[in-house]
Amino acid sequence: MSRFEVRHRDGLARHGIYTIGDRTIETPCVIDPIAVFPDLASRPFSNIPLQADEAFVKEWFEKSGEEPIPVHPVLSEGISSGDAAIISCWHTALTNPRTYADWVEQFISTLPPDAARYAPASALPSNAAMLVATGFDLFDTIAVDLRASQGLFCTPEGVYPGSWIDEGVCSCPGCQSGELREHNRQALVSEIRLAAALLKRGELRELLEMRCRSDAAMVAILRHLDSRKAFLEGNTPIARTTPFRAYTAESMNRVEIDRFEKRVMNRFSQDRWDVCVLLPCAARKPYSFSQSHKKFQEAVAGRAHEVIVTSPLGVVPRELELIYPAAHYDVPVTGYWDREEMHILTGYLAEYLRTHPYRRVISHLEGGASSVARSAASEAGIQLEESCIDGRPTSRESLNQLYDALAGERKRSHDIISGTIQWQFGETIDTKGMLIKGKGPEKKIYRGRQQLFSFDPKTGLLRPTFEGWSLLSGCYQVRIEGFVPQGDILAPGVAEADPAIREGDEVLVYGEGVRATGRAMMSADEMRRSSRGVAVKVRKVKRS
Amino acid sequence: MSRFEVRHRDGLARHGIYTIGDRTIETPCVIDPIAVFPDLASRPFSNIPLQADEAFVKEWFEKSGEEPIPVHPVLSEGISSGDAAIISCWHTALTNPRTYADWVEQFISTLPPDAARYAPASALPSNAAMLVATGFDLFDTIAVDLRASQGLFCTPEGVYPGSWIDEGVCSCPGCQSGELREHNRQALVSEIRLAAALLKRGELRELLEMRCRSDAAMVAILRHLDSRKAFLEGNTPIARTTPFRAYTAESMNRVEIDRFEKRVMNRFSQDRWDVCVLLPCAARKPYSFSQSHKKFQEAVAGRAHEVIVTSPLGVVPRELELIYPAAHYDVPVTGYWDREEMHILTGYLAEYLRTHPYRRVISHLEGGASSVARSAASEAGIQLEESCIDGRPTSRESLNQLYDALAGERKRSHDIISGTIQWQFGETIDTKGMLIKGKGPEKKIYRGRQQLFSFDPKTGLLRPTFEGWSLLSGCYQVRIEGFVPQGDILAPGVAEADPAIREGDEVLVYGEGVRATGRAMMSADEMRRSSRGVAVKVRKVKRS
Amino acid sequence: MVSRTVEKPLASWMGEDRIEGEVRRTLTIILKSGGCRWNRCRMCGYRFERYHTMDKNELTERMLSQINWIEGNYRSIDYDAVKIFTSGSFFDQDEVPLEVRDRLGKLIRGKIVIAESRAEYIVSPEISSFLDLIDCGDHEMPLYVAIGLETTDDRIREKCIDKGMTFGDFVRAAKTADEADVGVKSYLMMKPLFLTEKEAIADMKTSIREAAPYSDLMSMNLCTVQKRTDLEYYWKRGAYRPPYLWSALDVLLSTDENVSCDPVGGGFARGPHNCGECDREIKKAIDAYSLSYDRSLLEAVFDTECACKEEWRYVLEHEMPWCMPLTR
Amino acid sequence: MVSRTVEKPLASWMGEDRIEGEVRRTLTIILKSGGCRWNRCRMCGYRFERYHTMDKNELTERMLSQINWIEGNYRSIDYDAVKIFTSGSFFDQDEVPLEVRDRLGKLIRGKIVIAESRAEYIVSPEISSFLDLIDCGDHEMPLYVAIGLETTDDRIREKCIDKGMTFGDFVRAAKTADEADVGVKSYLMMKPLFLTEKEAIADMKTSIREAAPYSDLMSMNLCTVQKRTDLEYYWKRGAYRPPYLWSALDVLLSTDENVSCDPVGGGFARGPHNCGECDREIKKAIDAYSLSYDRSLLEAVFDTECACKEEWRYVLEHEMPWCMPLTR
Repeated sequence: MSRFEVRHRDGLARHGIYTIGDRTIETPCVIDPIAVFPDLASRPFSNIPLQADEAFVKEWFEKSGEEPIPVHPVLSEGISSGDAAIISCWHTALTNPRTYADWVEQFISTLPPDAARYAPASALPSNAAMLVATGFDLFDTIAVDLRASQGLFCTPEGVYPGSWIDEGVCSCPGCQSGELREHNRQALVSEIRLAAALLKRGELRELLEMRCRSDAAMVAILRHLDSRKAFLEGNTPIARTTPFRAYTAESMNRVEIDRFEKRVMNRFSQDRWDVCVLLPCAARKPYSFSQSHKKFQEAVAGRAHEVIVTSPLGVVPRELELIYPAAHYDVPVTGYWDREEMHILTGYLAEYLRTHPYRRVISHLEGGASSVARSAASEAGIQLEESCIDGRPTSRESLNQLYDALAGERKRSHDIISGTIQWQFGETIDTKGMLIKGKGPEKKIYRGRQQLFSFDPKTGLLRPTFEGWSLLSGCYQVRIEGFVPQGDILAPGVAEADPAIREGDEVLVYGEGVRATGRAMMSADEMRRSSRGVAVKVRKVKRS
Repeated sequence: MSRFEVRHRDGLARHGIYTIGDRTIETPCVIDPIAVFPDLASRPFSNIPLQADEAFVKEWFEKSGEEPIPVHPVLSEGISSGDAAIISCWHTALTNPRTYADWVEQFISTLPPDAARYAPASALPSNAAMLVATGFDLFDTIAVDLRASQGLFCTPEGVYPGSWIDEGVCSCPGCQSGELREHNRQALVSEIRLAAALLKRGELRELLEMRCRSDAAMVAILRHLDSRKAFLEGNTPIARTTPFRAYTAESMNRVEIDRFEKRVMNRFSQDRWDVCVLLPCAARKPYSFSQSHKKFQEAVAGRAHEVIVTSPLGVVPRELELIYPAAHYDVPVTGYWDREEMHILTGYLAEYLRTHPYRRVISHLEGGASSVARSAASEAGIQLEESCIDGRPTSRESLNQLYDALAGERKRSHDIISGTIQWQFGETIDTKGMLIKGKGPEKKIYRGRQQLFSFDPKTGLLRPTFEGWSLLSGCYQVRIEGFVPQGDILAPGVAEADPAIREGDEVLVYGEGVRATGRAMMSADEMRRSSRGVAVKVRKVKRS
Repeated sequence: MVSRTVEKPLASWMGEDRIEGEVRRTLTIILKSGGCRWNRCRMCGYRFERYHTMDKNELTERMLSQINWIEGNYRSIDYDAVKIFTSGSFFDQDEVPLEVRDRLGKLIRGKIVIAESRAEYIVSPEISSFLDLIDCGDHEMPLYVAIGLETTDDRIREKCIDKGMTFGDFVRAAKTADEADVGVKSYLMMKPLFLTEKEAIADMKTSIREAAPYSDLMSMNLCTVQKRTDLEYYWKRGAYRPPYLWSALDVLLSTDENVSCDPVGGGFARGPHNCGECDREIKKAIDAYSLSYDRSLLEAVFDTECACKEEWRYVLEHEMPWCMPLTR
Repeated sequence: MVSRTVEKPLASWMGEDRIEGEVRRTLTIILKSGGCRWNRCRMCGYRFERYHTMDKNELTERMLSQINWIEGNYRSIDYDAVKIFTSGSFFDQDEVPLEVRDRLGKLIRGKIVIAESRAEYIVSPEISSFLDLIDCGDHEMPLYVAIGLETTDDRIREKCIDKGMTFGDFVRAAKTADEADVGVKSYLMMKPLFLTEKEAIADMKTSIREAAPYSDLMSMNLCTVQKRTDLEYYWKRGAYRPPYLWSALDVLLSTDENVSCDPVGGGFARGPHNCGECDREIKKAIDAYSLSYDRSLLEAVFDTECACKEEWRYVLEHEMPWCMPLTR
């Protein structure tokens, strides 16, 4: 019997505590497998390749009552919460990107989220980030020791001749004493610690986008995984507080972007606006803090719905500019928009224009963004007006043109409360009489003297008060059973959870005679399938 | 007075030996600037920002008779071979990608190639690869020490809180003793050694494509530099013996690809072939060693000119499949060709079809390559036949279709000798009567009993004998003056060199009463501007 | 002639200054004038705040209108002293027509007046006649000419500021003032362009020592980045950093002279700043010091440790002309 | 009836084998037959080299044609022994019609014959009548049945090979042969699927010990990857690695039994291999050993250090059923 509790998540990756006997292991971690799992020393003739078919597996698979419990792509049942699952021979999975992605999806969807996952003989400094990022918790030194026996020197960048130990590229104790095996082990341990440190910051993806470059197969794995949007979406936090660094072509395919845009298309509505002005993005976030957007807003003067066209996000209505990752992303700027980028963005904008009909759409864009707008308008069958007449949206001339183009249009203001609620909860509420108070980062929303929501300044999301929750019709709720919460809600206490809930979502907890507001620490799916760990971090409890 | 001799080059990067007084420094290297250059301690009030204009610089720039000699973007004269040039305040260049690229081009084009370049206060573990890759040789610990004073922990991935010293992400002596400054220095030294080790292998670019992801500005610098094709082309070796890993979107823009294709367009001619079959690439290189290409060749049976359409290279005529990087590249394969990729490749193929007219062009391609062929044919105004009828080029059906499509066409064989000579030397010679002998990697070309060339199995290039050179009309020659070569030709001995010569090119050296064959160790431009270093590694000398 | 719109000074406010050992209620006026005739200083952003291409009559008219506005908006009994800035030289008649100067002199007669001017306009009849205009015998030193000496190092003043003046010019002007019984207020500039933090500090320390004999009042400006200046060009490109407030403290604490200092823009990116954590307290201390010259106020904040002090120490030791600025 | 094309055996060649203490000139024949009736072994690639859906007459005709070809191409005096393989069982009449067997028997009468068969076809009248056909009294043991025992471990044979036979079946067949004065040659298979390098070595050592009492000759095959087999499926996906030649040496050196071994495909990726550097020498030594049983030949190469030996030692110690194969 063992226990596993996840403490931090970042996509599929987790940091947790695995306890077996009197050993407590902070994951992700390199273990001595035989020391931690003595039973592994005595499983003779038990090999079942990952690639074996169902018939063979059914006939020859040997169950184990001892940790770690073996699992197989065609047979991943039999694992309980708290177990360590050993995915035997995982090192042979790394060369086939498509099946690697298949199997990761299979294991993560079927294994209990609070079972630890051990990938034997797989971890090298160069692939450890990928292993951690695809949900593995336990590793060993077999692969690096093997490289040492082959006279090879392992680094996060790849595998090099053993003579590199004398090149000064590393200063670990192994390199100091000239012991190759020691260096390789140290490099692995350091890399896993680095991955762990970054996953706690929510920056593992950025590491992955660097590290996968040591191996074409890893790049392909990343791309295959990124194409599994539904799977990833369920396992990705709703927001992070760290920058979203879109520095590679693969960044365009991050599920956070897809989710943001899907919600813009499907949840967000443009209210009563019937004139839209498409604006370029700004390096400064939120956009409206930038010099250029101050000028745009002056020229628009509230007479059109401001919608920002940007890479890699696509479409950001002004109301949503604070929401992750709109206020968090950063991209290299060279002025060149590549064709894949333009194609993806055109798709987003065309979809937006189809789902959000306007009487007039004015493009105040230049360069790639302008091309995107033209293609999207043509795709959506929409007449596009253009107000950027000299390729410089902030020029006096263009601003005047924009100002004049809106002559006679009615003034309104952007309803950031309604927009955010739509995006976040998928509901439209009447915001009449609501006021945003507070100038600093901690903005609050009142109706009369009653506080309904506050903005989380780090994510742009709303935190409803009980009164705020009462305006929403039962979405994002977690039902608990059989106890009155004293502190945070643990996973086993959850009886039911709105399947829409993602890690980081604001939720309303309710049970017999009690309600609580708080933040989900795991997705609804994980709440359902876990027996350990904090499901909801409670902010306020109310007995009724 | 000091001396600098470049030993290895990789693009703009170099490994060399800088000698000053009794100090010998192997570059790239971290130095203690005041120890190596005591004069730096006594240059009060001498600041001239990099960004200063010419008038200001002319008025206030202070020359120095002592090393290192200051240079400025608007004033880079005054440096002699062997000097160390200090590019003052280079750390302020890193935030403006476009000017960074401008200045790098400026300095590298005007400073003597055999002057060392010192970038003060610039180097961090995360940008050292970029600094080395953009031609800097000497660095200091000022930037990392500053980070230590700010309580920041530097790694090749970025700059993190100083508390990371306790996270186990590194095991250097600094981390072991808890000294942040020591860690930061160690991390920098290790990274520079890593860059040096990789530049000696010709793999610095691959490191750069990973490392630039720590900073949007570095990604932008890479992209800006890549767009300066003419500048980079002159500074890039004609071939490497290591894999060419095209694992990122930026790989598409490597100048090696552009050069390969430009030579295919402008130097290579398809001989008397008037039927062309476009074939897909293969993971195995050269393509013709792969199972699929064996099948294609069987189906084509010498009745059409075989031209491979591939990403990221574009167009590879069968004759050139051994030449770098055609036989060296590797890419992640997912089956998806992105639109930027397809656009670039379509451009190459259309240009090829325009410059190489055929009576018939048959596409035996599927997926992205097939789309590329269709777009290219339409761009070039060419009727495309298609023989891959089921989306699987190696299916029996498609191969039969291809076989039948070529019924009645004349058999020929691909003239690899002529093709390679065209690509390599830009000349067309009569290869009648020439024979390739030898089955192993060391193939030789004879006419009768006279050897004319041999193939370099690692690069695919030809090494002419004196008899081989006599078939070429004076290209790729280096004239020496005033001495009879005893061994390799040193840069100061070069009187004239064909400007087409790049590092790694085969060249003919001639002088009074002497001729020699050999390989260029530097470009013609560098031969002209250098006073030190081996210009040509001589293979054979002949007195006449 | 253009329409007679009411003209306001560029700025005006009430404040406090220590003059002749007492804290005085001060009216500060920044007049929009014909503009500084030199008009080249690298950090000067007032260059653009002037009347352009205007004939002398109109200039006079407009400036008189500003004086009227002041008269209408401040009561004479509310202030003891007046500081006049014109973004140039109050005593240059091309910039400030004589009629305007006289009109203002009459208005503020009886106050202590500090009027800004480049050294070359500190000439005897000009300052004496203005002194006569304002002096009613109440003050020992009713008039001070305020000269932007910036530094006593001619080379720095020329390269880093492009001031078009030498220390000798200043000394001559100071003597002229002295002979006319007019006081001299010297403005020094902490950390103009092209100086390391350490060079800037050393320059201020020397300048205070060397300027003191010629100065009745001394004030140190901490360089700030004004719009559309050379300085801003370099700052935007990372080639300039305003001084640390630590440095200002260091300078003020190093001398026994009473040097006032108003850390304008203190704590902002464009002004003198440390890390953002400690800036407020230091700015407050410097403000209080300038009214009291109580060194213990400075010592208290200088001794407070902040994480950024280590950075500052590093910069002092390692920032060199060939690698600066090390921080932003 | 189809046209009477001349049929050749799948392969045939002259070689040398050590039989009964002497090196004999051997003719090896691989006949194309009706095919193995079991036809399920995971590593067997001969499954596809058979006549398909053919009636018995035609099969007979074609196989006789092969015998004719042999008669026409090899002179009887050139060889002392004949090894017959059919990719199945020579004594299964469905696979090799009786007429063919008899015709071949007559052709090679007087030679030492080694004929391959699965155990279930080693039945008394069949082997005795063939023995009678070939025996002319020149040899002590004119006929050997060669049985693919592969391993003496039933569980391994079932899981890793799917042979459809037990050690008991083999023992029974061996007794049948013994009673008919027919010799038994046992074929063992080094490292079928699903075994670690260490398990494979241990299995061979045990199997040699256990099979020896029932075997007159023993031969160890080193597993190779043949096309279109289960084994190839796994090998292509990195889930199988052929044995190291070091392992073969280790096994051969560990026993006093004389076990022959022909390292087919030695040094290639699909066959038994080390690192590519040392393979040739080891293969040569094993070949020589199989003709001489001179252990010193093996010892000499086993003691030669090669960089890959360290890797092999690591694999022996650390490759586990749950993390294999560690190398390719």
